Amino acid sequence: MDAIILQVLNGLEKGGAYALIALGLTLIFGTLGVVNFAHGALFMLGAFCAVIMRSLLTYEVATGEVEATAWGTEVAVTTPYVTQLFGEFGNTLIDWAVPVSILLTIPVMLIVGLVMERGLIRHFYKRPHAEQILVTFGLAIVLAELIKAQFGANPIPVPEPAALGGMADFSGIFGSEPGTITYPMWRFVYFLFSAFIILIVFCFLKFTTFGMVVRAGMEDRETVGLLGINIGKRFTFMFAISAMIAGLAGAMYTPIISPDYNIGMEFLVLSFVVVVVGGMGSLGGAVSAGFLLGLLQSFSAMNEVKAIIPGIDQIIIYLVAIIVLLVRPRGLMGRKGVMET
Amino acid sequence: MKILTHPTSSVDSTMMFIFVAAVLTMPIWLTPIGAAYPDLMQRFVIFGLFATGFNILFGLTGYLSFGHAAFLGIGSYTAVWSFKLLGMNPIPAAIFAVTVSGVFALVIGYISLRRSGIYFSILTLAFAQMCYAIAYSDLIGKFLGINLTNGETGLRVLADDPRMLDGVLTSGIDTSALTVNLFGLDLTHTWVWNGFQFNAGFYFCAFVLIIASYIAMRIFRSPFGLMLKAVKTNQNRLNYTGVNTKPYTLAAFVISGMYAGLAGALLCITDPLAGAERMQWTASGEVVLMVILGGMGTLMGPMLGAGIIKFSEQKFSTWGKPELHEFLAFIPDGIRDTVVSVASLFVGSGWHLTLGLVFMLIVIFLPGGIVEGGRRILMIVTGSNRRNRQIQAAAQAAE
Amino acid sequence: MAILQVRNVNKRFGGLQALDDVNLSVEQGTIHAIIGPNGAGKSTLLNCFVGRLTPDTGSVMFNGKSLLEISPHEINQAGVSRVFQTPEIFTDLTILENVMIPTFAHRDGSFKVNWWPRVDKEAQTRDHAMSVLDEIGLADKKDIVASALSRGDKRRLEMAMCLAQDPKLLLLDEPTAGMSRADTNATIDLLKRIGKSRGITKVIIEHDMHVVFSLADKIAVLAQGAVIAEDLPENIKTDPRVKEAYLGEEAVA
Amino acid sequence: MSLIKKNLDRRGVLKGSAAAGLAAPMFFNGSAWADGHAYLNAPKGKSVTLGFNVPQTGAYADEGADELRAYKLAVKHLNGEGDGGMMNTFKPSNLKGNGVLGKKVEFVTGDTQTKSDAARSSAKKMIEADKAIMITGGSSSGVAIAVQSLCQEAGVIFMAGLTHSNDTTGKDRRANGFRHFFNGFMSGAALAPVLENNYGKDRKAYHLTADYTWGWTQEQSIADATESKGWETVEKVRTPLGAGDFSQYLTPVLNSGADVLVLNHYGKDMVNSLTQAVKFGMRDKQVNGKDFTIVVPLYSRLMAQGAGENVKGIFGSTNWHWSLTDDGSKAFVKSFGQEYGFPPSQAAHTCYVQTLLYANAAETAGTFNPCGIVEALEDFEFDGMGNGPTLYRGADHQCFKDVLVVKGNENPTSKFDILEVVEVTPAAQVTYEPEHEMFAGGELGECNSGAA
Repeated sequence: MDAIILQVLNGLEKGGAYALIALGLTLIFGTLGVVNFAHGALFMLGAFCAVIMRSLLTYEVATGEVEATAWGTEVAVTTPYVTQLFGEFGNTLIDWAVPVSILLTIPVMLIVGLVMERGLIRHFYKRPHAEQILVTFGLAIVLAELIKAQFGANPIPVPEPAALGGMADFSGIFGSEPGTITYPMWRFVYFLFSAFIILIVFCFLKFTTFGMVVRAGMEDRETVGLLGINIGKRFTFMFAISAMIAGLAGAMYTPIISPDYNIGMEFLVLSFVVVVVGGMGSLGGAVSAGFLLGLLQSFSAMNEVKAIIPGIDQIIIYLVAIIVLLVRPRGLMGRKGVMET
Repeated sequence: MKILTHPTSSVDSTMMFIFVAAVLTMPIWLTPIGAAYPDLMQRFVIFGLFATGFNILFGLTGYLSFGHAAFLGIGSYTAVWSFKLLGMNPIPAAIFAVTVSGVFALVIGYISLRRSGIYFSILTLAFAQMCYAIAYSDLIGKFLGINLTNGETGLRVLADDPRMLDGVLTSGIDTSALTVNLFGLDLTHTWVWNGFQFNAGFYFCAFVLIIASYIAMRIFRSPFGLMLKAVKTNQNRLNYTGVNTKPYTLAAFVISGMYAGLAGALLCITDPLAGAERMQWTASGEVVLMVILGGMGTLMGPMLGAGIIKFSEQKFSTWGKPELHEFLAFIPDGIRDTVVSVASLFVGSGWHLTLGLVFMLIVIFLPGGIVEGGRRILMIVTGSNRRNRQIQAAAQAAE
Repeated sequence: MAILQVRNVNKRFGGLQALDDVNLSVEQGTIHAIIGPNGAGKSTLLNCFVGRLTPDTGSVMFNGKSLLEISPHEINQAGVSRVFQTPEIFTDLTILENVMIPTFAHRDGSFKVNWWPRVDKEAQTRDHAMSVLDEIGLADKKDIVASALSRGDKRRLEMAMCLAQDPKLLLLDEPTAGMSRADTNATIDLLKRIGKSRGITKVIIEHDMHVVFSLADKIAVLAQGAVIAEDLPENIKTDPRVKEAYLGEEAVA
Repeated sequence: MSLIKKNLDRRGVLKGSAAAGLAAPMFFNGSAWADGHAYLNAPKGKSVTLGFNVPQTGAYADEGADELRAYKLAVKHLNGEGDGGMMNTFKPSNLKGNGVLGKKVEFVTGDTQTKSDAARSSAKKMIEADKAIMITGGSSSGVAIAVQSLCQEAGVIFMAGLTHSNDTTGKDRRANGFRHFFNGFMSGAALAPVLENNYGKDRKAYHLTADYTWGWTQEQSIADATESKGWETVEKVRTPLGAGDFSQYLTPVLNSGADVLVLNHYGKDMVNSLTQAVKFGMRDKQVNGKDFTIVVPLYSRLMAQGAGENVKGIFGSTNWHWSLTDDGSKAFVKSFGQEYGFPPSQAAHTCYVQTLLYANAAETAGTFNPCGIVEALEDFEFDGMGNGPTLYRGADHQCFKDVLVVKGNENPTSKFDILEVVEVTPAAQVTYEPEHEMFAGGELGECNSGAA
């Protein structure tokens, strides 16, 4: 029983990441009708915002002493500049680097989204999907390679804050004796964080006029345009928001998987499967599909399940996508007729 | 310029003749640009075949399959299994590869074609990734208890494989060497004639490509091809003109799947190892780029696109700082180092950056592809562009 | 003999009774118009003929064969061609190709992997297509890509594509919608001309009374999904129920 | 302590050798091949070209870059430039520092992309277009096996780079292929005693294994070695290569009753699975009354940086480490440090040594002919290359030398010394018979000089 609860927690944490990415992707595809293969790269850029924030905070300053090394070149002994500047608060700042990096991620990702939409995506609204896929696929490779040129190919560890690190004991909640159901605190924090972001996005779309226009845009772009609403400006802002969502998902995920230049590509195919399973252009669908696939992926990795069908954990995602696309093409919560040809 | 859009049969046969001559003399005219070694030429021809096949589906019917590399992989695995069981002869390997990939294309196509547009692309992408995962960790092999794809190391012919027909067909020839031979003619053999390398494996692939291109040309110019073009422009009208579009698109999908299987087989005929990486979705993306770079829906475009992509891939990945210093020798020493250090970002270990940029630049600036670009330049040069516009203007005025 | 028989066709969408016990019969070789105010159910009825909609009850028999529950290409192979409200043609292909495709479809059936012969060597098909284009008056523009045509020419091309298949029944969904007066008259003459020479039965769904009364041999009037009158044009003019349905003088002018 | 392993049951008549019918004598007086037998890519003119096939893109790009640095350093030393590095300490050496056989050493590079078919294609290019006489490099066993069989068919020598799978010199061994790097069996044999005295006899091990050739053989080697010490293997679970998030594979470990987690992962997989395992609190858990421990059989110091301080106190094994104090290692570390400003990785070390060994074999045999090289390298004993006395065993072309058991450094002073050597297991303890059942099923076959 504990194993199942643990896998549920795993599924929720994974689902949180998938839901956030799919949410951003559906917003773009729902409103702009653009198939953005560079969405995974936005997740990676967010992750590297956290890496940059951490390296900024841990910027080392020479303390005057010099230390010889076995391989002959002198290396100066250093301490982080921040601690020199703020003393103890500096160390806590370093410890809380990942949550602090949100302050860097939001502006950076908004700008990235803006530049990407104005610079490139805008010219591709009317172009066929094949060309949209290829140009954004090229962009994803370019972004990944630039990061690799700057940060190298190895994963870069970004530790989570000590207070939110370590293991949380969930045994009490599930009524079994303490110590049996323990789960990394940060992964649960990540799930809460993603739920919080999803909530904000839904409230934003539900209760603000801007959100209403966007939702109308998702229903029928032409008519909204005909109503004299400058849909262009809205689209740019929508793209920036979805870039920010993906970036935040990436930044907070760094303690879970040490980011490297290829992390964007790994999430790319998956994010499209989640969007399609959820139903193109449906926000609720993307979120529920994200959590569904996260849970399925976790359960399929249980040894009992793998005993029945070996290797099911490696193809479960694609199997679900194929079954959903055939049985219920508009996805879990997509609207009838949307992209149902 | 009707000649370019609707060439008559005589124009076609001259084009075909030029194409055959160009392919057969590749070892000669490729030497100046340093691409005349067997491995690269084989890749030009094999990926040209793969792109030509893919173009029949994507170029004619407009259906974008993002998983065609799966059939390439299936063709490779079938070919190596044919080597292992029947012997190192390429003919049965090619035939089995085409049939097996055709069957897979039929099943995957039948299911995927129930949807269209981006749904169809994602469906084929999901199928291909599933095939890749199954091949990469040999899931079916584990299930059946045999070493079906040999996982990440790749499937190879081993000394103790049965190879039943080997002794029979090539009597008297030492069959212990695990190299592919066409009834005794060892395909890895290269004749060198004053500096040009004429490789037997390359000419086998070239021969297959020429036949396949001729078939593709016939398809393009036939009523069947016309129906495929009609599917692309207006499926609804075509249905109401009494044509059942489902079997046509499925036929195009299966034919392009078989071309991909054949290309996969040729990959193994020239190098008997079937690796799972060739089925990755990035390989499917590359073939789409080849067709778009060359010219979607044109006959020779995909071949051109394949050549350019494979050439730049090979060249960029092997250049390093020394080569850059050579090329940029004309820049004065002072700034050459900085230029070289920047340029080295794009070559050697950074060649993927160039590949990504090439992806973007082609789609942004040359969506019609090279052949389309060439056609437009030819039109401007011959001034016929003006005549065409006059006819259209006249038609407009009559409204 | 009635070539097309519609018997007690009903269709209900939730609360709305779109088609209310519709009965029609169209004589061989005649031009039968279906008119009625907006929302009378004309398009719903047409959709039943072309396989896009299956009525709750009733039958639609064409030449003894039911048009229900079969796919569009089977309907066409049965001899029913259709002209859309906005002309549906193969915009990327040339005019000649646009007409050769229906000719091939008529000859080879709904599917044939006919990959070896060359299109430009198919003399018999090309001549047939050219003769239809001559009749329609587009022969001189045979090599122009269809997207470059004017709206009138596009309509004529669509007509040519239908004629190329020698259909027994031609369904026209508001053929003159959005056309200038000159084009409308040209279309009327065209319909009259091909009507006599080929004896094709035609069912026209139309708003424009000028078109209806200059073409139709028989008129059926639809209101709220029910056929309120089916008679010769002159009787329809004076029929009180039609006037009441239309509540307007213009209908009876 | 020399390890002379007389191996008189040579593989019968060397094809086309002058001394027809006689097994070539063991001592060398210039190989029978020196008299100008034709062979593929025989270097004409004043230079000889070597092919360096390393991963420049993909997950192992940084390790590939380190290998390339070592290769360039080796070429510099062979051509007599630089401080000579390990050429000064390598004995017995015929290297003179004037290139090889008087020809200046040049090289071409290729990108394996850590994919078997891309690696073969770039190797074929170097053989066909650049006329490389030898191919070397690589960071994964799948690539090594694929390129080794290609070099065998093409007729050039393959000096393996970093490949730890038993199969490379086991069931997939080839006459033209040589491996200096140690393998899974040696890791198991070296680690088992150390694990036993540190963690005791009755432990329950849970294996998480990367699903490819290295993973399978590594899992089997460690399982057999630990079972011989009384450990019980609870579960062997296969994880997809490059999985990224391992949480769904780690939670079953928590309540499986196991008290040791063996991570048969390498490179990025090792970084992710180890970091996540530590974050699942497995380091400070008590099971069956014992502290839960983690073992990473094969360490890569270069990649371990990605795991940060999660490696602290975790046992593993490596082929070489820059902190060794023998004069060979010190010379190499100084030479590499001066050239590039940081210490070399074990991948760099094995590639550097392989290049020198190849060059020395050519000098000994008096020719670049692959069959001459094979003959010169088989049963070649040497020292001063950072691993102590080493034997290049002729029966399976595998080097037998001391193996290092390492542990995550409790307080590293820089990102270079995250590992510390805790024990040097003597070669005798890790040596196995050529036909050992974990290496059976392969046979070298005949050397191929590509002369056909």
